[in-house]
Amino acid sequence: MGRSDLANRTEAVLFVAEKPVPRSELARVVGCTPRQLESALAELAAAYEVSGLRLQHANDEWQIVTAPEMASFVSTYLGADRLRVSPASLETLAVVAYRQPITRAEVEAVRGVNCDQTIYTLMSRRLIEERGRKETAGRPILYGTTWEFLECFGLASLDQLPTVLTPEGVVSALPE
Amino acid sequence: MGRSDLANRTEAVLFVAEKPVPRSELARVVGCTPRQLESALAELAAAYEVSGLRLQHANDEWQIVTAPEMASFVSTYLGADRLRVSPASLETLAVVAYRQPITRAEVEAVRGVNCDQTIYTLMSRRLIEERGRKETAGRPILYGTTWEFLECFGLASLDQLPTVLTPEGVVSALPE
Amino acid sequence: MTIERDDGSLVIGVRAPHVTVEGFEGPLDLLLELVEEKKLDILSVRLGDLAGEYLARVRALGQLPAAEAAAFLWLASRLVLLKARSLLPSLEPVAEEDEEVSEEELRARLIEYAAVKQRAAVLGERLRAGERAFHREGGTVELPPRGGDTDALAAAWTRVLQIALSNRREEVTIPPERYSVQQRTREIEEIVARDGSVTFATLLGDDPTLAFAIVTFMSLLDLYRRLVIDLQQDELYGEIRIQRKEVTRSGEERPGE
Repeated sequence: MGRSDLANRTEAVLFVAEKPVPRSELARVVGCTPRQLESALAELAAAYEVSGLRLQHANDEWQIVTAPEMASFVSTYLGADRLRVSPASLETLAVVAYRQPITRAEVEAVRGVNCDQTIYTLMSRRLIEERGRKETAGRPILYGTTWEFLECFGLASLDQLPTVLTPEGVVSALPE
Repeated sequence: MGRSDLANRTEAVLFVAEKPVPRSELARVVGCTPRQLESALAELAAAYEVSGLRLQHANDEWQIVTAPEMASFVSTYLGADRLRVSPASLETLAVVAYRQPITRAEVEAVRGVNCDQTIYTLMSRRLIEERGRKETAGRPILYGTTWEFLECFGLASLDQLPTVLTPEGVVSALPE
Repeated sequence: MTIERDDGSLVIGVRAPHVTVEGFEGPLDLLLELVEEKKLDILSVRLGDLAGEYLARVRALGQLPAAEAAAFLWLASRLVLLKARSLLPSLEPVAEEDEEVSEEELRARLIEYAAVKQRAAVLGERLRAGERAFHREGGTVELPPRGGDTDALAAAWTRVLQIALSNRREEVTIPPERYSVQQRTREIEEIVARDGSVTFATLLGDDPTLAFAIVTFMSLLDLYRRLVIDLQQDELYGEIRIQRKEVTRSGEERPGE
């Protein structure tokens, strides 16, 4: 009763995705035709029937979610801590908080890694938001922290962000 | 061949967790004894064998990750860059991984060269981390590998470190 | 010659700083290569017999940074000693018992290092294969509840800065610093002329590089030789004070003038 390799590829990609993935993108990423993908998705959905997860879709965008029956345990866990942010998201949040307004490319230049996902996470938790466009080539989106960010961290204003002692030369030498 | 409800609860909680979850917390959240949890985790791990996911653990903290064989598809989706480590850093990493926790001086004794730079590099990549102090003169810092190390090398746990054939009698006779 | 640096970039014709000397990761690496090159059994070869070849290779390494040279030569001297002892069994060096010179000790270190190299190779192979795992960043919480930790935020920022800094460090290939003894001598001469005296520690500064320390030291020797300064140390390991030499009225202490 082994699963097909395609179903497993699809599962792995959907697992790390933080947002619903359009079927066309999914097919491109796992390297198959839309029709093949359809059967892989059906296979996954069937396998999940007996698991703690479910395959969910809307507008042909797909996502793995927890099974509704597990909701009470999930909320026990999520409620146990207060704010839950992964270390990676926290780093992106820190960059945005201390250097706002800032574009995604600038955040990536500072962190040295791709920040697509963490920015999405922070947006979806309303910790950061769009702040217009930067007037440079491509007019990239500028991000800044939200009202909820202040509330969540118990700050009356951005001035209250803890100051971080750093060798000034280093900070100012960072790529703008 | 349905799965146990406990395994499914555990799966749902681990799915939403953004960081490794200690076993004790997991047991509390899904409402079972540590022993029951152990068999639920074993059940999950076995079920994942044929899937695109894996159960990873270190220091009795658990997390669901993608199967290493699916790395290329996940990387394509995430736009993740391949991690590169220089040969020198790899040697230091090998010493730390197989002999942890270990001090810098001990690493240097094994490699026979100064390891300042490589330890710094590995720390900044979060492949190794501080693990307290050794209770000897000067209380030197002890280093060990991180959760990221397991992920980067696709190891479900430290038990899976590749074994290398060596004249063990001689190696184990070394002064610690 | 191409080297893959830690930041993933390829550096052509340049060696990573502090790490590799002429292709060897250190004295043990060179010794191990000799053993493997000659297809010798690591368990039974007499390490002392490799002394000659080891030295020849060290000589051929050409420019060695002082710190690395010391390490290579230290091992070479051990090998020569082992060799000498095997030729002259009566040769009993003084107080060698608790030093790290026994053949067994060296062999054990070499074997462990060989294991480390293999392990590093296996790990590197895994890395190249790229079969890594990914965790899930995402979450299901919509509204952030209160209680975020501002210190954690500050700590994350500090961490980012450090990483950014380290990345930059690796990007920049720092040209080897050059201090000329002449220039340093002039600097010290000016300091002494102005202040009368200065301590050796002050001249070295907080975190001197080896090259800077050596150049400073040589400059002092030169100034002392030329009777420009006096050196004074009150106790063993104590502070070394550098003083301007009192110019004698007659000038008779200045030969050649």
